[in-house]
Amino acid sequence: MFDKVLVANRGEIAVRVLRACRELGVASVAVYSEPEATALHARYADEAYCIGGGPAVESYLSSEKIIATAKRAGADAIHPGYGFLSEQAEFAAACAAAGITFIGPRPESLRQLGDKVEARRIAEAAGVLTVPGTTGAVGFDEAPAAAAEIGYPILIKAAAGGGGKGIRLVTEAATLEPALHLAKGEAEASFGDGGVYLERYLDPVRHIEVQILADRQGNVIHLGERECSIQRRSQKLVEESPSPAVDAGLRERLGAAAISIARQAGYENAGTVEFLLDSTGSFYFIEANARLQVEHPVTELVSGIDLVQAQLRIASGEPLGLSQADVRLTGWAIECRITAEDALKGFMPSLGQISLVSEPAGPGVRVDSSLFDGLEILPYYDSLIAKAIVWGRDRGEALSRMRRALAEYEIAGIKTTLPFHRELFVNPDFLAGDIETRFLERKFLPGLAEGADGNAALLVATLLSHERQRGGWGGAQAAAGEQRSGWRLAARLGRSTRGGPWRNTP
Amino acid sequence: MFDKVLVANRGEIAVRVLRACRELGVASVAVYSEPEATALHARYADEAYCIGGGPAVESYLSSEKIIATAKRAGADAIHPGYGFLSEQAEFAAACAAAGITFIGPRPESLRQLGDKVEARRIAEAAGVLTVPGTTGAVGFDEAPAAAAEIGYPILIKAAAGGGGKGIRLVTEAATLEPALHLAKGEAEASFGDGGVYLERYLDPVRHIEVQILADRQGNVIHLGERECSIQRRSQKLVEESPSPAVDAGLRERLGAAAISIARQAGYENAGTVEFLLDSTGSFYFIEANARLQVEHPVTELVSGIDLVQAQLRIASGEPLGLSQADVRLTGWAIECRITAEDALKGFMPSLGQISLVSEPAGPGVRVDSSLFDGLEILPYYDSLIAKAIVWGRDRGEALSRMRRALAEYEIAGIKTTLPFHRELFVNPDFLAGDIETRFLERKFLPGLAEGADGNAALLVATLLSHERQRGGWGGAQAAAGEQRSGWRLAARLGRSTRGGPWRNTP
Amino acid sequence: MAKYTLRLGDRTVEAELEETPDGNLRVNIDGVWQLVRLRRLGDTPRYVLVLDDRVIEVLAEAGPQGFNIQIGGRPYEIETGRGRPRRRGEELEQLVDGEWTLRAPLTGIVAEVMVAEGDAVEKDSVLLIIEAMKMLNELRSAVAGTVSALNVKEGERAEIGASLLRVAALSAEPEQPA
Amino acid sequence: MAKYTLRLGDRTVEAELEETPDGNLRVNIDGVWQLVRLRRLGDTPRYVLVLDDRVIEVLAEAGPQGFNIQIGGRPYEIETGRGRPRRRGEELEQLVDGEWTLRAPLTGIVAEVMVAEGDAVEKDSVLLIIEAMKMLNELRSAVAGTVSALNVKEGERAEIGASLLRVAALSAEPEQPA
Repeated sequence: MFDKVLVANRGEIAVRVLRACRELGVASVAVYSEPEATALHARYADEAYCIGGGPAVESYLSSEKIIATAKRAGADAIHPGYGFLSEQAEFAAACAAAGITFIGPRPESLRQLGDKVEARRIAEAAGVLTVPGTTGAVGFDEAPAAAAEIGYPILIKAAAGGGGKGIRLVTEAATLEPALHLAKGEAEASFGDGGVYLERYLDPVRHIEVQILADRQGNVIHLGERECSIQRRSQKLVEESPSPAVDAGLRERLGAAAISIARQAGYENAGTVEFLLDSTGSFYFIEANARLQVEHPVTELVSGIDLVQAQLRIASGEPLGLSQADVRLTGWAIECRITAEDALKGFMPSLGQISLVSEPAGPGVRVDSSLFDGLEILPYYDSLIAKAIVWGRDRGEALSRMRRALAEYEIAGIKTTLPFHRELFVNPDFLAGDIETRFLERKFLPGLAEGADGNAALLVATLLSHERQRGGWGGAQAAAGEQRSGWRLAARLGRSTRGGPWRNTP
Repeated sequence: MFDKVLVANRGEIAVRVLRACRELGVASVAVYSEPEATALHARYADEAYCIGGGPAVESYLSSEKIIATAKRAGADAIHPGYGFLSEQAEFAAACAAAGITFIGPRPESLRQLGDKVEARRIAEAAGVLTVPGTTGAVGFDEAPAAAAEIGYPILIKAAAGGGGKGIRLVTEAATLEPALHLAKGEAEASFGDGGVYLERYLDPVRHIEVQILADRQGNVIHLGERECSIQRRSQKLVEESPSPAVDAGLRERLGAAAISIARQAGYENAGTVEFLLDSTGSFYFIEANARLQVEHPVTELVSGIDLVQAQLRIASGEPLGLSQADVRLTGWAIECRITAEDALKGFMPSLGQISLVSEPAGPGVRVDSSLFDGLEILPYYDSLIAKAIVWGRDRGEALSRMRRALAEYEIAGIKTTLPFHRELFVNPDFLAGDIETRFLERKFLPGLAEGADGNAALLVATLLSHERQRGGWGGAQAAAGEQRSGWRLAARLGRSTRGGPWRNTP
Repeated sequence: MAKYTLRLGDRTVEAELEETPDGNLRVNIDGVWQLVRLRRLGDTPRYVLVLDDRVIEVLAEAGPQGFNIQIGGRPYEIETGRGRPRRRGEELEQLVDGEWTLRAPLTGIVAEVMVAEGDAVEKDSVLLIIEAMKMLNELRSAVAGTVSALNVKEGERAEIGASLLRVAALSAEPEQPA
Repeated sequence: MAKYTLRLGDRTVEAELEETPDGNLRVNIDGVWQLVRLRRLGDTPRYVLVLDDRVIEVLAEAGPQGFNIQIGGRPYEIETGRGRPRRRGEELEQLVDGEWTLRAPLTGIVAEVMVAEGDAVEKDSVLLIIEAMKMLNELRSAVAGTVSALNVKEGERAEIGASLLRVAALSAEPEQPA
């Protein structure tokens, strides 16, 4: 095992990896950007170094600064988390050149699987069906013809992508060019690479992915599937394992396909193979994610295997120590991604200071987050701020646990997607498992019924008005936040009662 | 299933039961004492009623008030939690007389098992060995002769007892009377019944208990054992499941013994059968706890069964729906009881306001608590304020998770047993599983090594002194708590730097 | 006795509050008097409202026009000012001297500026793109007219509410947003 | 430059603090100057100390003699007064005019009073029992002497630090507690 690991990430995933380091007794090093000096991941690590400005290109995407920090701190390995540098072959190669172990696949695997076109070739060589699409990245010139050949509707996807970033659905030729423009921009912003490719848009389908673990000794196992069909604009919002649509036989076929792709790619470490599953039970390879996934906890809860610890063990050369027959999947797990977006206002990003956070706990509930009272949500980074994950003996128990956990989750100071999740978990189609990737836009109309506690809110406002009048502003009984951030709240209140020219680009 | 359940308890266990109600979709009613109007359990329930003053006899022990409240709210069942009224046969009978289901065993079972002497007779009838002791409650007059006949050392135990309350070890005849005095006083305070009995003190032994579930249809299963040997003055501090000392064969024998006692008693609902296990593998029945245990979560984590939900299902007449063969115990779970006691000052009770609490989370960690910022710890109730529980694939993983969870757990404003637990989880004997009921006093010397962060603390104090001088007291930059509770902190600081005539009675 | 005018959505309420002889407070809303206790927990925005048969947890923060309240995960924005109820969106949508101002609806980085001063713009045409949390967000014009002022450059950070640019409108009133 | 005298356990430190030309703060403890930043998080007692190679979370609350600090779960009680360092336990143990005062070491309910005014007591004999959290706690005499005042009755609540009773001592000095 390593002596000291640098975690080249931030937010909840940096904390997740640091927790694994601490459990393994491995010393840890955090890096942080200037505005994140008080972040939980910086406090959690044994050492922490500021590596640059807020924008990720100045800090979390700076491979030079991160490797220099690892050398300064004497770290013998780097865990990249997800996003940022996690799938950059050049970074993995630079780590190796600096004598530092990159905790992930070999650079060659990253290069092959990171090129989504090459990845499809590997899948085909492994005997797995793929979705029809372009054989390489396309520019503005070639795109119209390529799209016509594949046939609309098509998807534009970032060649270097993942996580739903840089993906756009185009239903007709007329909207291809503007969509290409935005997709390339997002791909550039997210991955530092604006290359995109086109793919047939299958519909209706479920997004099903298989978690694999592969060691250096050539052992490859799978840990079952994850159902990730609850998506908004190709961003996953809810994931579960197992999938309501997968039985034991299909699970075996999916697992075998994922393992054969991993073997074909000479893959090492934890990875995910993504498929589209149609209603006939046929599945098509779409891409392989050569890193830890956001949604890895649902697999951890049903398999009992700590995937981050497994990553560290594999990267340090240890064999897996368990065969496919040792894998026992038990019960049902579900994850909700909580993001700093106002679910009641078109998922508009919501920045500001978290004045209070109180997270769910108790039986069957796990929270992976990096939230704390006083945290400032910054514009530079992904909007994911926390994950609520539950386990139950069956899907029904897991669903009721999640409903309970969502009711317990309290965040004040910013708007989040919690109201969306609370509504989703009472939707009959969702509860029945009757979902596909466009479920949200087709069957689920978010919108908040009027709250039943209006009278209680008016009572509270009366008492607070009275206290304010008697005690003056800022007294011990004044409403929280009056002194500290009145102006900022003012701005936000102003915003939240307006309509306007604003909308999220499709 | 019930429509509405009243939870006749407070603190973490009331919240635990309310969570189960919410997951089952059952409406819930809380009761609270006057100083607990802002308590989490009162806020968590759908309805909440104030039933009397702070002392438990005026509120949580008032069977009349609780039954009247259940009637007023239209509750069709009462869950008693643990402690308070949970094992009082008269209360269970009064519920039945009022047409309300008591979620627990039948009154006759409570009466039989609550009388520890009668319980031993049942165990003997079931063919299980018992610890030698008096055949009934003893008074000051009979005690010396009875103790002499059993042979010192002896234990004085509350006949109505449980939870380590009212238990005293007496090693010689000279200290019998004062110990009897204190034990009877505590028994009276805890259970409203000062009756005590005497028992041979076996040494060295492990405290091993077996969780059982029994339905109205006569199905009885066990969910494996819990190791509860980490005790201080007969109060359990740490529990785990399985026990490092129990193999599959012994587990089967323990389980069979527990089931046969439950059958002999015509037992229904969740219960625990406690044994002492000696180094030869022989075990002796000590008592049966006819209620949910504090440490039930470790069994939940290894069995996957929600014991509180199971209690509600059984009490509403549903059959268990699983046989012994369906029970699959997986991995290892450990619980630490966090109490409001100053572990560094002889476990002296620590009252006051919690100014900040931040609880551990992430993989494999569960917290059952009712803590929140601003909670006032009151003198009227048990000192248990929270439970940290972890699950791991094996004992090693569980231990490292607990070490990590304890490091994450932050409580400011009062003193707790967290420092004790942090030290215990690096003790080699404990880590090796080499424990018995007197391990703490024999092998573990609590005491805190000097912290390594003295310089950092001095830097902080310098900066805070500077801010205070510049900004005056109470400015935005002043240290937390200066205005609000300076006088109270003053008192506590004064106390925590003193020695004195104080000591906890043995 | 004190009186307070409160607005929640379309509902306007005159609340009366008075102290009872035994020192408690009671509040009259819509003709119903209720004994109420409100306690703040520590230094947090969390309050507890104690009623006869229920204890309600409340998150409450002050705003310029009143209080921002959450109960059971639902928001209740209550205005306590004494003036006439504002029409929603009024301040930000209205034209001032025939000019419409585009304000940043969120804090972010100006990723792209599509127009220059003097450019003619149609209603609903894209003026700027702001990047926040890796998402590109298009800001569109609420009016047709001419860009009369441009206050930001690409790469700059724009704070929520900041004036980004102004458009001299062709028509006197913008249409209501959807 | 500002100077502060701090005491942590047996250690007394003269800390110097000054602003650097670029507006940061540096602190000199034991001859070592260090650039430091301290930030409070929200309205909580949680602070973050940012050093060059480490970010340290600190829980800090004010006390009458300084600050009560927790780092990594360990307590550091720092006195910031300017007077001579106090001997531990001094205030509570000393005799005043030959009388020793028993103060409540915790808040609880007086469960039993074993003595009456005028009773002779031995050193270490039990005077009172206080019940808190269902545990009975014996309070013993630090001196031999006569009970000169009894301020509580059974069933009463005793606040921490409250004077419970006084004993007129036979000897002039109590022994040091264990």
